[in-house]
Amino acid sequence: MSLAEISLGAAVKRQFLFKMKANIDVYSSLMIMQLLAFAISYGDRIRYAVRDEIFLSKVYYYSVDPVIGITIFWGLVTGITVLTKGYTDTDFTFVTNRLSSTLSNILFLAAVGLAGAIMAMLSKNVILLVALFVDKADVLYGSPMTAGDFFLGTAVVFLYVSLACAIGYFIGALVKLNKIFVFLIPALLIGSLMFDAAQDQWPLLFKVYEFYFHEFSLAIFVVKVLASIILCYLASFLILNRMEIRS
Amino acid sequence: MSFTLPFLLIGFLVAVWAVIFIIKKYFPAKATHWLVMIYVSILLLSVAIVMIGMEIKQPFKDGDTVRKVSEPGFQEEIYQAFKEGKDLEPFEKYVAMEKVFPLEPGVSVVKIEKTGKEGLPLTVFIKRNKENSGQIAAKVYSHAFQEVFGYQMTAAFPPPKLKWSKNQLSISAPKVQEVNLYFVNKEFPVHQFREKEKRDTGYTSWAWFVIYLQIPEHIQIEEGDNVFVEYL
Amino acid sequence: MSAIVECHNLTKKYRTKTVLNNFTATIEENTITGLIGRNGAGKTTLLKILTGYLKETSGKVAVFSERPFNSLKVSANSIFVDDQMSYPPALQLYELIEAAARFYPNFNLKLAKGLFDYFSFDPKGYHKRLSKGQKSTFNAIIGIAARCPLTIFDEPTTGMDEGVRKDFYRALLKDYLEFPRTIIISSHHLNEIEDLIEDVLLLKNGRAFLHLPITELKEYAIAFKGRKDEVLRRIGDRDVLHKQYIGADTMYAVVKNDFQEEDLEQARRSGLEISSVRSSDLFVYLTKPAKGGIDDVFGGN
Amino acid sequence: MQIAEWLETEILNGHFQSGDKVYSQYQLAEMYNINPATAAKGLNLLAEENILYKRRGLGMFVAENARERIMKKRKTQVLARLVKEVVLEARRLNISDAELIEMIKNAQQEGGEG
Repeated sequence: MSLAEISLGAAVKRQFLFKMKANIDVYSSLMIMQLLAFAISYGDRIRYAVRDEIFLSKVYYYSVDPVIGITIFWGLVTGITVLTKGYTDTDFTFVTNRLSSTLSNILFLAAVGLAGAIMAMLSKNVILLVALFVDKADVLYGSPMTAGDFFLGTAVVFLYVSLACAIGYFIGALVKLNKIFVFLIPALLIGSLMFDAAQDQWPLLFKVYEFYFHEFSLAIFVVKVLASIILCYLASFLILNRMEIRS
Repeated sequence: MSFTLPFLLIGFLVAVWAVIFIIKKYFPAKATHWLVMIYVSILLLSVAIVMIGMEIKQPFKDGDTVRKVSEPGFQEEIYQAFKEGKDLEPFEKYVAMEKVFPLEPGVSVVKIEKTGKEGLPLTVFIKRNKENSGQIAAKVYSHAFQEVFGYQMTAAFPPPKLKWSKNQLSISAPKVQEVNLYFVNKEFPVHQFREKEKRDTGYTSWAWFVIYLQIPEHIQIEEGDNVFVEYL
Repeated sequence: MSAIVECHNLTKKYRTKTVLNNFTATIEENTITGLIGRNGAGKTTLLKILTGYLKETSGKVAVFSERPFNSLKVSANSIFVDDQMSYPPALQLYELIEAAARFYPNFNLKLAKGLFDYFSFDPKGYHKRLSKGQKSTFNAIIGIAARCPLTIFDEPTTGMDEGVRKDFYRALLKDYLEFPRTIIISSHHLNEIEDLIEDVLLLKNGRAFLHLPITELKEYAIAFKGRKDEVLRRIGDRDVLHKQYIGADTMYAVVKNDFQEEDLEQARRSGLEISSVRSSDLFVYLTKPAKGGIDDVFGGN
Repeated sequence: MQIAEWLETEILNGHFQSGDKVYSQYQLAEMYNINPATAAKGLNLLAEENILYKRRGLGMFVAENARERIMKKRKTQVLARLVKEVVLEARRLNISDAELIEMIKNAQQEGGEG
């Protein structure tokens, strides 16, 4: 009987398509989180109510920044989730090895991350409709979203979400390596915050935050984020590649 | 992103997972397809509606223009001009109202009073005319200014109301104006790479009005409460 | 015939516990091998190593001449069916079959559909709502229809009722006749699979204790029954695989069958009953954990 | 070997005549729900005893005097063994030879009638 020869590319492609079909739940969690963020954003839309001798000004401020923030956070959670037992077991039911599994996971996370980024950017229009129909805004002040803005925004959100996915994936890999990381990672984060507070210095976590969020050059930003993503996935792969699949 | 955001997120997450857990129990997995489809179609529909039916204004793109108009000393300038008898021509654009009230024969005393206690204090400049024109000429200079998030938002500021009866000029200051302002800004990921658009979250507002009366010399003037009269 | 599976001194340790201990065996192409052994003998561990799910601690293991751990080739050409098989909860049963069909090039979708209908599965049903037996049946359908060059069933009939078991074994045999491949099927019920399999691989304490054709297993041992001293005289210093005392002086003993026909003839003449041993009983005798039997626990009484 | 016995019985019953092609190992496997290798062993057993013969590429055929061979085999092996057992049992029960022969004759008569 002749053996089936399967190329890595073909295996990755099949697995990717399988994952896209099988993990539809990822979208429902995205949707629910975005809706919640949207609700928060809507509830928070009245920023000021200023009253002086002449004006009683109510300032409505519409923003989907919370939706984008939540989408990034969802990326982190999804990255971790892909490596939880339920997901990896189904992963290895059919044809795969560690490399094809990791590559298809990366593709899958990229695909849903892109979907998440587009949805987050599109949700801006929904809040504009709320302004138009619910708040009866006659004139909206601010910067209209140009096509350029939309593509730039989607790309940047996508990069942020992908970074979050990669970090989540790395956390997932660490936890798979040893369950102790479930406690160790939060402990380290809180510990570093407390240490920095005790030392009276700007927290390391905020430096990390600034490293990405306060980078105003698009080119450098892209390089920083892509390098971080590659680093996370590579480290995860190296951890996972040596591990057994089902025990 | 504020410091409280991480805590909000954690709270969220717990809520979200609870909701997902409940939904998974009661809905077959395929409901997800429908929900996601509905969600996406709402998003796409909103794009269409916004593209067709919504206008977003950018009143002052250039931040400097806003700063110039909002010079707080400007109010003083018109005071100075009146006191020093300078040319009032540059201020003509702030004239909100011009009115003439005829004087009935035999009237020798005119009372100027402010009705109600609301609004700004009343500043009145009075110029005495030597010849008897038989009338009182009134001119109202008024201007208001509002700046929110770096945008000049000045709403129409109505002039005070002047009411003349027999020998009494009643002036009511304009009421407090209710203004709803709707803003939308670029998302932070876009904003991060569009340096030129500084985000301003400030709010400034001010308003003034001056009433300029020309009254013949032989008429005596009686000042009411809350009225500050300057004779030129 | 070429070897599909080759193990040489294969050892698997979990921390302090040695599950496979210098296991050596070769499985030929296009055979059905019954892997039998008591619970904990290391059957599942061995099978998981063969499909690349687990990593050997030492020794050599080759499937399709390749080390199975993390091998895409082995994964693409083998399938491991057990009751732990997990599927994405969002997919319906029929979608799962279709997904499997996309992964395995030899997958016989028509056969899968036929079996699916025969066992009256609801195509729109969900795997997690199936009963234990139904899950096993569903997994078995995938395992048969995948037609992988190396098909491995680990206790496939768990939870299946009698009728379904028979149907499953018959379906497996028929598809094997139509599409020969290498099949390893593990069980601790030898009688269930003895007709189906060609070879028996008996695993005991992590070693290949016996590896022979099932037909030889049936003649592997012989039982003597009769007066105790006579039985003991006949069996000589052979290892007694099983012994039992009946009444005051009657003994039943099972030993390895390396007797000459004349010896047996003499034994019969001296009043001993000689019988063959059912392979499933033999399996129990061969795999019992220590010397003696359950009776020895009650020995004091 | 069950398969061998079953085929022998088929030949004895006249189901297969000399020169007939018998079932292949795969047909037997399917009919009896057994592994084809096991079925092949049954066939080979009969071939070794010259009850069947192999024609390369065509399959197994019933040998010239298969019936006789089977009958002879059963007589010398099966029947002889059964008789030995009967004799042993009779000895245990202290039955005299004459009595035993009488019993066999009776059984034969009943069998013949029935």
